[in-house]
Amino acid sequence: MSLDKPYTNIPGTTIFDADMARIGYHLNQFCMSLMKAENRERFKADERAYLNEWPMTEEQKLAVLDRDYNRMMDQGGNIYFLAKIFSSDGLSFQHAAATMTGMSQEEYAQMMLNGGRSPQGNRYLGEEKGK
Amino acid sequence: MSLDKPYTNIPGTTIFDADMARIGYHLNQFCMSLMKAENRERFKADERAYLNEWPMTEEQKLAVLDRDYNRMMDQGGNIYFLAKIFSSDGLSFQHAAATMTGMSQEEYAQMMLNGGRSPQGNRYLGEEKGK
Amino acid sequence: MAKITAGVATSHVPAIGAAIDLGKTQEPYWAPLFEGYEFAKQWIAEEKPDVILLVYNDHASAFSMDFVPTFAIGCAEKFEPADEGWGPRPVPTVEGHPRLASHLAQSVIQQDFDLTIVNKMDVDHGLTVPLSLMFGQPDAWPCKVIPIAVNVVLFPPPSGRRCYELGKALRKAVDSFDEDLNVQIWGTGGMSHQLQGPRAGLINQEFDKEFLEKIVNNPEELSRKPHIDYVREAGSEGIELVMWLIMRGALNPEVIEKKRFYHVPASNTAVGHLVLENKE
Amino acid sequence: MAKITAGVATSHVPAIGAAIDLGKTQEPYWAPLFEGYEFAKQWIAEEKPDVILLVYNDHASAFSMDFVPTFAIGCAEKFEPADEGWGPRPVPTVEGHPRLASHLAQSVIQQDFDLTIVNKMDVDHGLTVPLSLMFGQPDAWPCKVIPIAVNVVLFPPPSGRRCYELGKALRKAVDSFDEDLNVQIWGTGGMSHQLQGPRAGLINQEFDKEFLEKIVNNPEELSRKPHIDYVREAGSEGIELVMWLIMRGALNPEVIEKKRFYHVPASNTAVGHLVLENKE
Ligand SMILES: [Fe+3]
Ligand SMILES: [Fe+3]
Repeated sequence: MSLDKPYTNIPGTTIFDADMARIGYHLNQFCMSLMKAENRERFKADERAYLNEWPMTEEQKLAVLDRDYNRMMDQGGNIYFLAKIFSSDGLSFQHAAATMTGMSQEEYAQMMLNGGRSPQGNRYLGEEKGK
Repeated sequence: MSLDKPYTNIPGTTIFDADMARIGYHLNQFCMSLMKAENRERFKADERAYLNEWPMTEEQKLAVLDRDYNRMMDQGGNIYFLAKIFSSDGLSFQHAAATMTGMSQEEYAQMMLNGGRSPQGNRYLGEEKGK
Repeated sequence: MAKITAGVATSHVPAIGAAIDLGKTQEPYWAPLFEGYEFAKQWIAEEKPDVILLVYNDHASAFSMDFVPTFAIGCAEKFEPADEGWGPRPVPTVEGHPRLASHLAQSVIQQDFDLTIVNKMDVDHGLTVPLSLMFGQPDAWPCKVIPIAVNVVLFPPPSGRRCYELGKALRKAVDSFDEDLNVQIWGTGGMSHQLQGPRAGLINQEFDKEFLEKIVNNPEELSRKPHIDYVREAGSEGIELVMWLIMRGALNPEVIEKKRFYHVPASNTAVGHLVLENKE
Repeated sequence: MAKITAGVATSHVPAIGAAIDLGKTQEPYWAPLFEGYEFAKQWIAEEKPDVILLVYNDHASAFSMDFVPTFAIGCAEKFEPADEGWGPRPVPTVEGHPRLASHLAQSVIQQDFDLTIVNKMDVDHGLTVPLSLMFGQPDAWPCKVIPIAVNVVLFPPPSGRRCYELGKALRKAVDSFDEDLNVQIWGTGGMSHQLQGPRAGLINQEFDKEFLEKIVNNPEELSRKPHIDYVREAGSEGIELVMWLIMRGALNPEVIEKKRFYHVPASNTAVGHLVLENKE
């Protein structure tokens, strides 16, 4: 790789760099379109039809339909863009974040009340089991 | 003035700084609109009506209708924006520049063939008569 | 002459905005957080700044992938609250200060900062939540605001050091503006948080508390912290903290700390807040 | 590894583009000008660059007053010729090099240049006229092009020194790209010209010739020339010349001058042109 990526050894974390941005370009631009109320309405009325208006990959479209944020991120989605999807759904950042951790929203909310996820064991791949 | 302007003593020259940009904002944005063929057609069909769609001052509109580029520049127009007007008219930069000097296009073109306007006497206000 | 009299740092979590907009500030979950801002609300009512240089990041609201400025300054007359997917926040239009903003742009570009000038943009929760935290719910914001947007969305953001130096350049620029203005600079975003992936929910209290200490009393050293440390230690969105260094760089080397506040959690995030005054 | 092998400087006058597009290059007015580019056309046919970093200024085509980046880099797959008011020029679509462009952006931002990344823009005569001058009228441009757009429209543009330093940073960035690429950098715009006001038509041959000499053999000194000197001596649009310093900064301190050409007039403008090779 030509681009220096010192951040690839952080567990459970995708850094939105140029390579990810290129993969996710149309997915993210689709997300931006949801900043207009009329687009949100059209999207909600027929999600598949609305997605088909965008030159996204089929995997990206399916990940959106499934509201699978980890898959969207694997395919170049950035969380600040993806926020337009769950905001359109009337859901919170906490809801979306919980779905990405495999926890229920209640478990996740309780973890946050307990002080959040500890950095212990979460800094480097491999020490992941440390916690 | 809060903004430092070392360039105000250059004769016959308007520097497009923040103050000019603020005065000319809508005039210049109108110019940008002429980058679309359909807007050019609407403008040519009824210039006054098209100009009235823009929150420009009456002086700005009159200067456009008169194709008086010096007046447009006095009112915040920038030459790169204003170029969209004479380009829409099918006229060249040389035509527009000539109109700003008070020469005929022939005289102006001849001056350029002779090596252009000399910097002698044209560097500072006051030495203007030097040449 | 214009003068930077004080700096404010605060998180800008969207859920805080929602709590204010929906009248939930007295609920048990939120009350301790808003309590932490009571000092600042009274303080600023007395300070009465004329203009706030509000450093924040756009969260893919004004800037899509089509256009990603590293540093942008808003020179417009006004900025409307953005529609981030649930309609615009019910907050007043933000009024800019075009003359001062243009002066700042001119001055810092001449100090070798390659700013992008923006004359049209909506402002998202990154800018409006701090205003709500500090001013509550007025019919109109009580002062002018100059948005200074920093890219922390697309890697690489500017380094902490570059941000700190931009703060110093802004300070010089304000000092050379010839109108009497009481100017504050706010740094927003952070503290530790990660909104994405299996590591979402990361909170590093030790990191945050050290950051709060160092940005007050040892910003020179703090400004050399590399990007990777923020991301690894404070979460992928913890990188927003570099923006606090712009605020700090614009203040004196020594400042009076009027308030320090730290709270966990607000939704996914640790919340940090400082009020710093320039010593005379 | 990628390598910057050569630099080209040239004016980018729109009337030159029109002369090419309308088949007027052999007319008496234009023939001496195009004659001056014959060397470069043959030279580049042999050099066969893979990618050109094309430094130019947008003339209020891609960027309106809504958005004015000091330095922007185009990271898109392709860029269409802009419609500047008389329809787009009949020239091929410009193909970018997204991987190298992103690498350059990442690298120079980490060297403290506050670039704006652009993924969608049309390119105007400032970029397409140099391509036409060097490559004629092919069905497709023979190499990739990375647009690097510099603000010289709204005061203040970046200083000559800042431009020169950006060139050096771009050089470092290219050197660290791990694909074998023959890269050229072109600086465009200038020479002396003024398109506006009663002083329109200003041509300062003495200034231009000194500039041509110094940018080859004494760029360090030339890079310290202040903005006001360009405007006063070389006309309000003569400031475009600062972009040549980005090209020069990306080359070795000493270069081989393969071609120097100077001609007056092209429409309102003095035309300057250089071909410089990096010494091994
Ligand atoms: Fe944020
Ligand atoms: Fe030009």
